Formats: sequence, C-alpha cells, structure tokens
Amino acid sequence: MALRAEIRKKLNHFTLDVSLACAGGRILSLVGPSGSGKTTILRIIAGLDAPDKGTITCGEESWVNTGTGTFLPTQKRRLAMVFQDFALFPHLSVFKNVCFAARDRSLAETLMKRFGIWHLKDTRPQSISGGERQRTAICQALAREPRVLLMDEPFSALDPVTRRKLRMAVAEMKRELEIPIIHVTHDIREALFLGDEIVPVVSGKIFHKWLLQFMLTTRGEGLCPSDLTAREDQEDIELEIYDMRKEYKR
Amino acid sequence: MALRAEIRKKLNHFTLDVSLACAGGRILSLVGPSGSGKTTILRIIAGLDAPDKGTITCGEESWVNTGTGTFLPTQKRRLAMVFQDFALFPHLSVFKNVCFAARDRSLAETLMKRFGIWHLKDTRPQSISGGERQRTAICQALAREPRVLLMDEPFSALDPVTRRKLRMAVAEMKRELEIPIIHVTHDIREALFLGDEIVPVVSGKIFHKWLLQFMLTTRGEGLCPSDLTAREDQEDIELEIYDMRKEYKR
Amino acid sequence: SEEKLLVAVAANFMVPFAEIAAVFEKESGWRIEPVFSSTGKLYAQIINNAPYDVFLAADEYRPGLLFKDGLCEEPFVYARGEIVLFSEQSDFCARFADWTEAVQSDAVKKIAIANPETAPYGAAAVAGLKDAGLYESLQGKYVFPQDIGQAFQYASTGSVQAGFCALSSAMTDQGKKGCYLPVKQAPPVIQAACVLKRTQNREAAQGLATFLSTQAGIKIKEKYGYR
Amino acid sequence: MDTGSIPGPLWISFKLAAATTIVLLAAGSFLAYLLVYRKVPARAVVESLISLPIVLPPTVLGFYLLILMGPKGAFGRAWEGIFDSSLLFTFTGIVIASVFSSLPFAVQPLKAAFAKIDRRILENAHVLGLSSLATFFRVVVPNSAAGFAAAAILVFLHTMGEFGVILMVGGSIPGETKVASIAIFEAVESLRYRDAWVLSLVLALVSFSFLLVINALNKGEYDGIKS
Amino acid sequence: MDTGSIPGPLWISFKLAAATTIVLLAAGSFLAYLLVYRKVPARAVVESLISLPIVLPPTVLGFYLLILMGPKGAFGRAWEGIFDSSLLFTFTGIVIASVFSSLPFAVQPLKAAFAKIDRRILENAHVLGLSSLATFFRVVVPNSAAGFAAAAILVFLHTMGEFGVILMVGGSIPGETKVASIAIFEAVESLRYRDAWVLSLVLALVSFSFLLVINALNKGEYDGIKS
Ligand SMILES: Nc1ncnc2c1ncn2[C@@H]1O[C@H](COP(=O)(O)OP(=O)(O)OP(=O)(O)O)[C@@H](O)[C@H]1O
Ligand SMILES: Nc1ncnc2c1ncn2[C@@H]1O[C@H](COP(=O)(O)OP(=O)(O)OP(=O)(O)O)[C@@H](O)[C@H]1O
Ligand SMILES: [Mg+2]
Ligand SMILES: [Mg+2]
Repeated sequence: MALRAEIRKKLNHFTLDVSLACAGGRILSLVGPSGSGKTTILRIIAGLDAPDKGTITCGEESWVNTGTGTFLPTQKRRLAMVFQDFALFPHLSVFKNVCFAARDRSLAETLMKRFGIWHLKDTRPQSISGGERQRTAICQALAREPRVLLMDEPFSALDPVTRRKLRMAVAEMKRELEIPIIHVTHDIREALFLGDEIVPVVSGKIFHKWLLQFMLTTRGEGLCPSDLTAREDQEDIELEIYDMRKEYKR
Repeated sequence: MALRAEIRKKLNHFTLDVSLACAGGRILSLVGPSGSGKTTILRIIAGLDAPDKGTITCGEESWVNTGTGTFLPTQKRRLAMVFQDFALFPHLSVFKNVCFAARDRSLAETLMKRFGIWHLKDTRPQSISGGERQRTAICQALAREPRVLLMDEPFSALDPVTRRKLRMAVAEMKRELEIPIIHVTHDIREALFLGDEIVPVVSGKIFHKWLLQFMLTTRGEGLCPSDLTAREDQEDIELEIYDMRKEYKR
Repeated sequence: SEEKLLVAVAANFMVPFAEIAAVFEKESGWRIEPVFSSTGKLYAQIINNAPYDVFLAADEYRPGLLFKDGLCEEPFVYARGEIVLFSEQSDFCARFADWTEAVQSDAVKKIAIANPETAPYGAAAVAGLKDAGLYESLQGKYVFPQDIGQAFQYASTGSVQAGFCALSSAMTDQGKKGCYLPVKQAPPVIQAACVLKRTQNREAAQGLATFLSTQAGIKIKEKYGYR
Repeated sequence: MDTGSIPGPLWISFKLAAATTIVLLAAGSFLAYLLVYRKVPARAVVESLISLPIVLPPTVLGFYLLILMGPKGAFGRAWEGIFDSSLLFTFTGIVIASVFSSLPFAVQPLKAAFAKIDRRILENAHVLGLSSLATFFRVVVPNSAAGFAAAAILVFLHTMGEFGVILMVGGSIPGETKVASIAIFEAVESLRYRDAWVLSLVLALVSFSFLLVINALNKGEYDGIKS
Repeated sequence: MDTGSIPGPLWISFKLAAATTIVLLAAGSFLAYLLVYRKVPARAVVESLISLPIVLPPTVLGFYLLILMGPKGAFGRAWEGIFDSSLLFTFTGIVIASVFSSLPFAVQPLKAAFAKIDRRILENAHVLGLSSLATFFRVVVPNSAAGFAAAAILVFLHTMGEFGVILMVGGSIPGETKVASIAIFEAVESLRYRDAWVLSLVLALVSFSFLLVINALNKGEYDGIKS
C-alpha cells in the first residue's frame, strides 16, 4: 500500500510544488532548510491543510483530488502524526495520552516501556521534560496502529543516546508495520540511517543539489565520506548519498 | 561579572543537586540525557522555579539564598531565556515579539536580518515554521540586552546549515556581550564548539563519565577523535574533551 | 378538586389579605393560596388562562375589562384605599399646617409618587396634586417608584423626605414610627374584585367574596386603613 | 397559607436552578460550539437572538413568554397538542422560561472558553481519528472547565435570584412555582424586613455552597496559574 | 412626564450601559486578576460576595442598595460627606447600583479567560523583565479578547434590560434616571402592548448593533478556530 502525493500550494513567500511517493514498509525522509515547506507537506497529507491543486492517494483510496473535489477528512485517513511542536492533551496523564487512540492498551504499555517513559505514566504532560514529551507524542502516534505514519522532527528534543535508541526502534518497527512512513529531520545522519529515500526540499521544491551544498558546508564536522566538491549532476549526488547511507548503516 | 549557582531541589524521580559557575564572556554548556534536569536548572536560575535549598549570585548581587530567604523575582534579574518550547506572544507580529523587551529597535532589526527572519517581520508566530519560531525566540532574548543569557536547546529545530550560521553568530556575540551564557544542548558538536566548559548532568547530578559513555555509543558516527574505551578517570576524560574541542573548533 | 382557592391579589393588599385569609380558612375549611403581584401582571396572566379562582385588583378598570370579555362574574368593590403624605420623621407632621404646605417646604427635597402610569395610587396622588394646583410647580421634586409599596419603602427609609403612600402602609408597625398628613384632595382608590368564570370552586370563591364585606372582613380592612 | 415558610419555596428554587443549569450547560455548549467552530449563516443575527433575553426587562420577557407559551401562543398550542396539558403555571413551564432567560449566561462564557482552546490539540485529536463529536466530548469539554464553571455559576445564581419572568409565567403557585425570590420579594413588599434579611442570607449561603462545589470541581483544572 | 417618548429613556439607558460596561471591564478585570493569579485569603467568601448581587431578586437588591446609599446608609453618608450631594435618584447613583448588580457578569467570564492563558507566555513576559502590572496589560489583556467580549456583552445587555435595581435607586425621574426598560415595563403594565413591542424591537436593535461592534473588535483575535 503506497502513498502518493502531488501537491501545489501558495505559501507566504513561495509556492510549494512537490511530488512524492512512499511504498508500504519504506521510509521517506524529508530534509531541507528551515521554512522550506516540510511541515506543510505533512499537514497537507494529514488533511490539516488543503492544497491549492493536487492529488493524494493511499493505496486504492483517493484522499485528495482537487480536480474532482475529493477531500477525505483527516479523521477518516487513519494516519498518525508526530507534530513538530507535539500537541499532547493537557488534561490527560501520559499513559492516557498514549492510549488516546489506541485499540490495545498493552501495546501502549509496551511502547512506553520501550521508549523509557513508563515511569511517567501518571504524570501530566505539563510536568515532564521536553524530551519526555516528545517520546510521549511518538508513542501516542504508534499506539494508534496507523496505516500511514508522519513524523515531524520526532527526535529533535532528545539526547544522542536516547535518539539512537529510538531510531533503532523505529527502524525495527518499519519492518513489522509495513506502512509508508514519511519523516522530516534536520539530522542528516538520521536521514541516512532511517530513510530508504531522502528528499531534500528547498523553498517548496525538491532540490537534490541542496544535499550536496549541505555536505560541503558541514564537511568539517566529519560528515562527508568523500569529496563531493566538483560534481554537480544529480545522478552522481544520488549515488554518493547511496554510498554514504551504506557506510552509516553499518 | 560571574554567575554562581548551588542548587538542590527534589524532582519527581530524583533530587537535583548541582553547583555551577560561569564567568562573563564565557559559555557553559549543559549536556545530558533527556529528563536529567537541565531545563530545571535554567528555570531555577531564571527564578521561574525555586530551589529547596541553595544560593544563586550574579556578580555582587544575591539572587537566591534559601538560608536568608532571599528571592529576587524573575523580572528584576535582567536575564533573557530562550525556552525549549519557545513561548512567543501569539498576539504580536514577529517583529513586535522581538522588540517586546528591546530598548533599541534597530538592534532588533539587525538581529532579525542576521538570523534570516526579517522577511517575516509582519507575520504572526502561529503562521511561521518551527525553525523560524525558534530564531524569533533567540532574537527576542538577545534584543533584550540581558546581563545573563540562558538558552535551552536553542538550535534544535534548525537545519544544519542555519544552525551552523547561528552558532557562529552566538560565538561572535559572546565576545561582544561579555555576559555569562548558559546553554543546554543535545548536539555534542555544538557543546564542543560553543562551550568554554561542558557540564554533563545525569539524573540531577554532574557526572563527567556520561560524556565518555556518550562518546562510546556514538563512536560509529564519526564523532570520536580517538579511542576512549579503556580510560574512566575524570581527568583523562576532561583532557580528551579538551582535545576534541580544539579539533572541532578549527 | 382540592379544597383550596387560588387568589390573585394586588400587592398593595398583601398584609390585610393575609389576615383575612387566615380567618376565612378557619371559618370555611378552605385553604387559601394567595398570589401577590401587580394588577397588570395578574391581568395578563388571567387572559392567558391562569388557574386563579378570585381576582382582587388594585383598580376597577382591569376587573371591568375581564368582565367585558366574559372572563369573570360581575366585579364588586372590596376596598377603598386612601392616599396620605407620609414621612419617617415623627416630628414632620407637626411642623406643617397641612400636606400642601409640607410638599412646598424647602425641607422636602424629594417626594415619592407611585408611578401614575401603572399604579392607581399614584394616579390618585397626581389627581390630588392637580386639584391643589401644585402638580406643575413641584416637578423637580418627584421620584417615581413602581408601586405604592415601593413609595412607602422610599419614605420609610428616609430616602425621600415625604411620599404619597397608602394609608394602609402608614398604619403598619413600620408606619407608626413616622407620621402622616391626610390628602383630602386625592380621590379614594377604588379596588374591585371578581370571581373568575373558570373557577371550579364557585361556591367557595363566592364565599370569599362575600366574606370580604362581612363585619369580620371590614374590621380587618379598617385595621389596615381600608374602607 | 404559608407565605413566610422558607423550605418549600427554597426547595423549588433549588430544583429550578439545578434543572436550568443542567439544561443550559448542555444546550449552551451546543450553541457555543456551533458559533465558535462552524460556519453559521447570519451569525450576528443568531447571536443577537440568543442575547435578546437579557436585553429585555424580566417582566417584559415574562410577558412575551406568557403569550408564546399560553393557549394562544404557537409554543403553548404545540405543547398542548403533544402533552395534552398546559405549560403555564407549572414547574415545567418555569424551567422552560428560565432556560430562555438565562441562555446568554451560559453561551457567552462557553464561547469564550471554546475560542481559547489550543488549535493544535484539536488538530491532534482529528489526526488521531476522532470525529467532531468525539473531539468535543473528549478534548473541548475537559479543556473548558473554567468556562463551564463560569457558565454554571452565572446560570445557577441568576436563576436563584430571578423572579420577574418566573412570577409572570409561573404565577407563584405555592408548592409548584413559588420560588424563594418571590418569597423575599413578598417579605419586603409587606414590610417584613427581618424575614427578607433572613431569606437573603439563606440564598447567600446557598450561593456560597454552590460556589464551593463548583470551585472544588474546577480545581482539578490543570492550567490554573499559581504565581 | 413623557412615558411614551423613547429617545430620552433610550439615551439614558445607553449612557448607563456604556458607563457600567467601562467601569466593570476595569474593575472586573482587576478582581478577576486577583482571583486567578494571587493568593486571596478566604477566596470562597470573596467569590460569594461578588456573586451575591445576582442571587438576590433585583427589587430586593435595590432595596438594600437604597438603604446603603440613602441618607442613613454608610455609603450614602460617606458620599454626602465628600461630595455634598445625595447619591440616590441621580445618574451617578444608578451607575453605581448598576455596577454592583452586574459585577459577576464581568468577573466570571474574565476569570475563565485569564485562567486559560498559556502559562509559558506569562513566564516569558516575566523573564523579559515585565512587572506583573505590565504583564497584565501587555500580555494578559490582549490574550483575553474573547473573555472581554463575553463580559462586555453580558454587562451591556443586562444593564439595558435591568430595571428592578435601577428603578429603586434611581426613582425613575424623566430625563435623569428613567431608562428605556422602565418605559417598556409601563407600556406592558398599562396594556399598551403595541408600544411595548415597538420598544422591545428598538432594544433588540441596540443589542444587535452592540454585538456587531463587539464582534468586529473581537475578530482580530488570532486564535479563533475555523474548521
Ligand atoms: N499557518 C501558516 N500560514 C501561512 N504560511 C505558513 C504557515 N505556517 C508556515 N508558513 C510559511 O510556509 C513556509 C514553510 O513552512 P513550514 O512550516 O512548512 O517549514 P518547514 O520546512 O517545516 O520549516 P522548519 O524546518 O523550520 O520547521 C514558511 O515560509 C512559513 O513562514
Ligand atoms: N513542572 C514539573 N514538575 C515536576 N517535575 C517536573 C516538571 N518538569 C519536569 N519535571 C521532571 O523533572 C525531571 C527533569 O526535567 P527537566 O525538564 O529539567 O529535564 P531536561 O534535562 O531538560 O530533559 P530534556 O532534555 O528532555 O528536556 C524529569 O524527570 C521531569 O519528569
Ligand atoms: Mg517544520
Ligand atoms: Mg529540557
């Protein structure tokens, strides 16, 4: 069951215009500079925003088609989303937050234990730390057993050790779940490790060169496996990325 | 003018017990696992939480002294804080948010241009991206011209390129401002680059070994300049960190 | 149905009616449930099928209207009220020869008159003032409480120096703390009552109507300043 | 006759206020929901209609309700057609009148509360598959505790104190529609000031205990700020 | 006396409602601020005192205010001592009475609004050096627009419709304290039902325009949810 999206929408300072596809059991990682439209893409797929023009399909099901006027409401898309500024329910304990849309409470418990927040189960989200809140949001989304999973910088508030653990957990789940996962990140290593495909978005367009520029700027930080300076054609860059991924995945 | 804090406070699952000092013109970087008490330390220094026991002084001025019952209200500490979940004023435009506590509007403008959010000046914070919001929060704090600057994961929502730019900007400002800066981060490279001192906090205590463990776990990601496996004594680790810093600072 | 009569009573007749009802209950064995309100409101309720048996109004006009519409039996007069000028200062009355001198005095800054639009007692007071040729010249002194009960509240709390009140109010314990001057120029307020056609206890209702003019009834009414 | 006795009227007042509060928290939150979250055609007109009851003097509103709910009014005729009984001068009648006259006291605070709920948690609820109805009950309501408390306090206390509308539509029938506020009114009218004081005190105490209950329920609210 | 003419009473009603609304938005937000953000000793008692005005029937509250503001009342005496003029039967007097009787309609919605403001933006304001007062004006007030709108609507409209208290304290003096609601009441009482309709319609129109103004002001609110 694959998710396909072709979207065009006018934003404040540019027009978003992308075309994505992500098959079941695969992870698509969106990367790109701040304000380039990554969150907006997820929101449109989730049905929280409407595109000006475009189609979104999930398997056989049409979610959005501006041509025919189709717009499946968010509630019926059976997806889950980890918001960038995680929106937990302030009136519920952490455990009740995770169970909020879960069919299976034992799954909620398993997830919370795996993500190291089980000891907080009776606490309200206002009195836990930023990273704990983020893990709660991830558990909440996974506990829902969605058909499509969207994650907007899901590990940004976590220390590298915890992040690493969670990254592993998600990679494992990917295989079990067999659903399309779209994931936004600023951590290129995370994209390399998790993403089956990496899509750089710049000013609303898919722009493969950005990754190259990025590699160049951050070379000093031990990220670049080889010198990418001279080459600029897209295929080469993608090859390079492929190599990098192999290396980082160990 | 140095900031000194000795703090003890019972939290949900452990007791926070740390002693910190940061001189003017220097940056102290707090690192550590999620939920270890980093944010709480900043909140106590800011006067948003009260310690059970402890003293905080800024230069000659006593901010908190549980012995004598001194507690200088937040408003009078003339500090600025970048919150982890940045709390911008929803009723004001981005520019007005930055000017909120600025004596000098031209400083606000300069900062916004430097941080690449000037084009958003008339937008409300609800309709900008996560990273744009984070930059607004940093500008807001800097525009205040504080005597002490606290930053809680200030670059977490930014892409690596922007993050790098901002990191440079803060490093420059450090020299101009000559104020103590305390900074929480999960990005060890950021701590190495910005921090004059790196303080790892684990379960509420300062715990230098954590950095070592961290190095070990993330070795595969190109972070470790040399093998730290065998050594466990603190001095060695600090030496090692010193070396690392030299290397990463170029 | 139950052995009780629902009686709609104009609020100014509240105190004497309580006593009349008590005596009548003992004599007849019927229970009396009074509903006190303004005549206008009670009238509006009655034309909307209020389950009252007897209507004791504060004027002749409203029972007359009901009779014309065939909603009640022939109205009869059950009480005549009298207007007096009341003040809570007990030495007030001794200072003036009569009420006309009192109302013109500078010591009287405000005078309460029940709203002549809605209260028959107010209309009577205005008629008295006009008769004495004083109505226009005193314009600046008037305040208009909604009904005769509130006129007395104004006067008895000293909010106004004098008020045109019902004699019945002046004769209460509260009233006896002050004093009053009679207002001969004001016509008596004729209060009419009628038995409503929809009553299912016609005999008892008629009994109450009759009782109002018996010796016992008159004695109670006189005690409270009605004739 | 028992004009003086409290328990009866007080009990009816309490029942009336409780019934009105329950009905209005339900109906009010429904209306507030529509006004805040849905596109309502001619919103300003709808809002005005909802607010109308408080802009009319109580006795006048009572008068219009009397006509509307009476045997000649559309609503009264419909009711009689369905239930074969009159609505006026019954407890059910004053509950309905009371619901009308307190409507804005429920709708306005609830509207304000609903409008302030963080948009993001509503979006999260939708993403997690909740229908609008489920979102309302599982997210909006529990996050509007302060608004519900304000609405409950205003409606309950206003109903306890109201009497213009109730007197008109209910007719002050003892044991059925005679509420405590009418008893206080009668005590003041018939100069029993002491009784009025005592009754007022009792009403104040009821309001006090009601506030205690509401505050205790509302204390659970997570985001009350202590500074 | 010109009971029939509208413009005068309507203008007074409008002035009264506007004055009351302005005073109460200020005083109400101050009280609400204390109740939400400060430790108030005996909070429940203070809350009950604030809510008392609506639990008392208007005429009874009016009666107590009459005593309090009259020449023998503590407040009335103090006022006369300072300003050398009486408070009763003046426009200032009815504004004060009106402020008392509508107090809870301002305090409750504002309390609810204040309690819902995101704690984090208040903390940020403090960190940025704002005093509590500055935080209140620069952060709390602009983020409570819906609460202020609800308070303004309830207070303004309730004052337009109120007349029990105003009548008692103001004495219905034409051109000074005779408000529109008294004119409507008179029309109903004296069976001029047509006039009453017309007047009610005018009040409805005033309420309509007021709502339009408030909604226009409130539209600027950033966090209204459209779904
Ligand atoms: N609600 C909104 N209405 C209009 N424009 C918006 C809204 N939210 C964001 N934008 C604008 O759209 C652009 C893309 O925003 P988006 O949030 O999708 O960026 P992003 O790629 O997620 O950035 P970041 O990495 O900083 O989170 C930005 O220029 C932003 O200012
Ligand atoms: N308001 C609060 N009241 C009580 N306990 C709290 C509160 N906020 C956080 N805690 C607890 O205190 C501990 C430290 O929290 P803190 O927010 O300081 O962690 P942190 O180091 O900033 O973590 P992170 O990196 O995830 O942001 C955690 O166990 C958390 O559950
Ligand atoms: Mg984003
Ligand atoms: Mg933190």
